[in-house]
Amino acid sequence: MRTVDLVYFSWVRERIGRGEDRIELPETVKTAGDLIRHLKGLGDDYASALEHENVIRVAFDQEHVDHDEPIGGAREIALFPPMTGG
Amino acid sequence: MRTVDLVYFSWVRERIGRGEDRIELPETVKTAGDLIRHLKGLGDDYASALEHENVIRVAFDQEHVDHDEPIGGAREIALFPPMTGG
Amino acid sequence: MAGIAASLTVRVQAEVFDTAAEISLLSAGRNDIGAVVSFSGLCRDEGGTLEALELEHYPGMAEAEIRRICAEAIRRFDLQGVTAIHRYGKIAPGAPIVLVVAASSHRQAAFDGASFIMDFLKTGAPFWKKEHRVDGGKGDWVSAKDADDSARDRWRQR
Amino acid sequence: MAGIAASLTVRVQAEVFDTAAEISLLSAGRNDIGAVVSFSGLCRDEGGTLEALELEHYPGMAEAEIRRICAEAIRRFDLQGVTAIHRYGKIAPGAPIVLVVAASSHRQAAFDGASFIMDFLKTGAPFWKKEHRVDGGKGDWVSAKDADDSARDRWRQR
Repeated sequence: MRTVDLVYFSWVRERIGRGEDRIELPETVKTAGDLIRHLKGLGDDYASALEHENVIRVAFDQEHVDHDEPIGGAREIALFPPMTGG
Repeated sequence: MRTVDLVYFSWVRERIGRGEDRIELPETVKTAGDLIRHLKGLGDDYASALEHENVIRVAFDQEHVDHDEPIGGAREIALFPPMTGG
Repeated sequence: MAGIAASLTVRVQAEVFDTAAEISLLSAGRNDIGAVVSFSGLCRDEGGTLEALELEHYPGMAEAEIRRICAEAIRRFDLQGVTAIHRYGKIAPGAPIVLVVAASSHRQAAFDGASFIMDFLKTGAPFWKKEHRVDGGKGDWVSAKDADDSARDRWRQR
Repeated sequence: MAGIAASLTVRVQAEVFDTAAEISLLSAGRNDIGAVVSFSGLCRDEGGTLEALELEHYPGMAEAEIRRICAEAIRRFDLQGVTAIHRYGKIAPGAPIVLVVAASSHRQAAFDGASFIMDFLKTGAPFWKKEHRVDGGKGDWVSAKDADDSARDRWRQR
């Protein structure tokens, strides 16, 4: 197991109830999608925030990735809703 | 016959040698194209300026018209090359 | 914004204009504008050979034609405001020739409006450019480009 | 302009910016720029119900992502310079949120460059808008629009 920093934004942050976490990553969690499903098992707040998995966007070390992207050596993983800037 | 004011711009003006004319319009000159062909018979300067009839643009009373547009009651007729503003 | 008249400002002038001031004027004091697109056309010097461009225009028709083009853009793209300014006379490299500003509630309309106005202005507004060269050589009239006609015609196919 | 590096300025900030100054900065002192297109995105109030928009952003990634988008636009459209500024924090109706300025020797490239940057910025730059209402009602997060994805995707089909 290794440690990663998680950061959340917008209503993902509000529903989880905080802006960041540091978690231990089980060996079975290989991809961004695995991580989302893993988090949903950790409590109701996570389950509510990540309910609709397909709308959750993921960034590894500040770059957008698809859900099937292997986590590899990523140190900071961000979860957030579709963006609405501009 | 009636009188119309002609105005010229850019190299049409330079080749004709002046910026405006007032001419008598023969009954046979019905359209913008007729006018161009009529002017070409009036002298070498006109013939040189209007040599390539299809590139000459025409405006009646400050509105673009096609060569087959009837002159009707137009009082100011402008002849000029394709525009290059902007 | 049906029912509220769009603002339209058109000027044809020899003087330099203040791009910045024109852009802020168009949206000042309004909360219903979401997007402002401006186009500035500058006198470009290809490799230091140009002393200036001289712009000849057809007084009266130049303003009338730009006004017709802008009114069509306002109608077609539902713009909230348009400012168009075109200069004539001698213009030095780096100096502004034309400014078009289009305001709308949505960004695509503002982009399309400004682009439409420029494409029709290029091919329809009665201005002609003559080059004055640094070496004093006789100036040439700039030729119209087929690409400008094509740019205009794409709006007719939509 | 192969061989001459394009200028790129990207800023993510809470402070208001000076649209006018940014536009003139991009072309100041240069004679090789023929066209400058600017896009200003303003906080729009639909009928007086909005007190302010609050923009949350992902520090670091917001700037990095905008920089990636602008660099792609410079490469794709051969732009001579780009400035992109995006604000975060509370923004009142009528105030500017985002500014994109694209400079090129030709007008279509400048229009396309600015439009491309805005379309990708809308869907890819990590910012999220929350509404604060005049009546003090609980703010809603603004929903992403399918139209914004479509606007981005048309660049992939070209």
